[in-house]
Amino acid sequence: MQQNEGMTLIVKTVTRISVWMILLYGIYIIFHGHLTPGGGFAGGVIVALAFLNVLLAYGRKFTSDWLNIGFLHDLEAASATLFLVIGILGISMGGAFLANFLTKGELFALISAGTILPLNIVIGIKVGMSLFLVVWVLAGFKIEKGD
Amino acid sequence: MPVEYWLIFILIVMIIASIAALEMDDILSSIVAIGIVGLGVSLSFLFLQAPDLAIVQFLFEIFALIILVKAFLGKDYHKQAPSRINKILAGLTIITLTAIFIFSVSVFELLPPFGEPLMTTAQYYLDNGAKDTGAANLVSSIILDYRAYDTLGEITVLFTAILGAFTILRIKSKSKKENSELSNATK
Amino acid sequence: METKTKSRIIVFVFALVVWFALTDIKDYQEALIGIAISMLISFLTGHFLIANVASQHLIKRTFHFLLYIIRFIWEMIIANLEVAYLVIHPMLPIKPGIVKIKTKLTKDSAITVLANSITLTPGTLTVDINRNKGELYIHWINVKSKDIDQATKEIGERFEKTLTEVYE
Amino acid sequence: MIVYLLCFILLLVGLYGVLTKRDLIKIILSIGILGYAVNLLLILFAYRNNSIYPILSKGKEISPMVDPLPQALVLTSIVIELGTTAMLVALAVKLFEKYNTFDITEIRRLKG
Repeated sequence: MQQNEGMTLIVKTVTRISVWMILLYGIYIIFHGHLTPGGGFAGGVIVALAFLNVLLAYGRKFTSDWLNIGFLHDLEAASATLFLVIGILGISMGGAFLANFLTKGELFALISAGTILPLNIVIGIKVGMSLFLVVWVLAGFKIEKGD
Repeated sequence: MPVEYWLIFILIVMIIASIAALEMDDILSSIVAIGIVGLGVSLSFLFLQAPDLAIVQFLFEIFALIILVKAFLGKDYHKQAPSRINKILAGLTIITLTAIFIFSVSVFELLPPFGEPLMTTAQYYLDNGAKDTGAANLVSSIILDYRAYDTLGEITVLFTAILGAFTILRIKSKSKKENSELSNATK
Repeated sequence: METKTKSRIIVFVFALVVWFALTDIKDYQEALIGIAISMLISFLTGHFLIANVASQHLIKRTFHFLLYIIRFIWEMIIANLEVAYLVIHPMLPIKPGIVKIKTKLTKDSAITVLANSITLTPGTLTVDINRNKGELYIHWINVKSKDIDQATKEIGERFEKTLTEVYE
Repeated sequence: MIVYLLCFILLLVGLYGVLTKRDLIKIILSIGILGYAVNLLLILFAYRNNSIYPILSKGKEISPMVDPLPQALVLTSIVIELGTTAMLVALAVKLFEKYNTFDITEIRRLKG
């Protein structure tokens, strides 16, 4: 944490203290998408912003030491496939593509509403990873002065 | 105070902010003004009883701000003085758009008044949504259960857009490649 | 124990507390998923929280931190009155400028708290930090002296003594 | 009715920006304004007087709710807008790298 890349000391220290809170709130929003406002889209953006917080405050080198960027690429591609897998499981078990084949549970419980919860998680991973990676690529893109 | 008056106030602020965003010379001021418009949309969603959308719109605003600042700030940006023909074209466009607005007033008069919706098909979702899917959030039950195909298409579009952005940024421009080859040769 | 492991455990406990504040504690499903998520978060971001271990005892540090908060509120009231006097005065006797002050603090979080305290008190504002030399650049609404030691005495030392007890 | 008209004015402001501005950043911002106006118009059509948000909560009696279907559609649309904005920004940055300007008339002139 000694390199000069990134922002000033104040931003770095506040990021260090607050990044777990942002991540926890994003995951909370994803997991309660079927009970309260929010869901996979909103929670995914919050997760992406938590990672971006570290990227903007500490710079690229620190972030690439912390996260495995190649793995995030794989995760992003895999989540789109997982959505399809859940849809095809719906054909075999519920009779239609993306049918809600899991148990409905009781209203207002966390594990309820069948496939809505897994789909929310898949969408959260998808949205979060892709938005983080876009800014990652944009931040690494340096324009060299043409002549 | 009824919802309608609040919305009129927010919309007027948004129109002023969007005109300011388009006409200001400084690029950072434009981006901040666009932020005002987006937060106005988010606030209107809260007044219109759509908390899901308000959250997503708010986050969208933060994210768009980061992308725009990261991409456009620090580039040497030259403001070109508008030429004569551009001024004439802008004037013509304003006249045409005003004409469109005046003619469209009569179309909007055909609509039902604010607060009495046109669409009634969604009554089924309101009545049976919780029983059919077991989710308390009916918006979530629509996007991921009744209309999950839409979400599948949406994920595909997002995937393609992000992939497109990656590909565009990874392509090395022709001149730069030649330059690097030249510099390698000289080494 | 290694610092990173200690930091991870602290983040795990904090995350669990926040999760139970957000949800219903009596529900066993929420509790199980909360534990799993807290473990994930402490695995991902846990090692950020603590950069270096403090030498003082925890209870002593907490006591000094409470003292610091009282001190800070008192300084804030005084600074508020001073700035209010400057604003009400018809001649507006301000003399804005940027001064450099020194600090003896070495820990990251101590310097951050000092800089934020200086920013929060009206009239002074931290502009930049030179970490290696231990210098802070302050924008001051009414510059009383340009000398580094004198300015340090006026701005920094109010907070620094208590902060040394808390963090060093 | 006046709310609909104001929202339509916002849409026309966005259209004006797309049609007359010469510089790529302003065009991207105008496309954003167009998106905001369309989303807001859809949700305005869905609002019903004296009704609450379409989320059930524990121990609350059933009362009239607003139409959830346009909300679901607009939620999808906002996220797609985010993706397209990222794509447009990437294109603009790439064009700047190649031509060293954001002016579209210049870009048209400097071919190759």
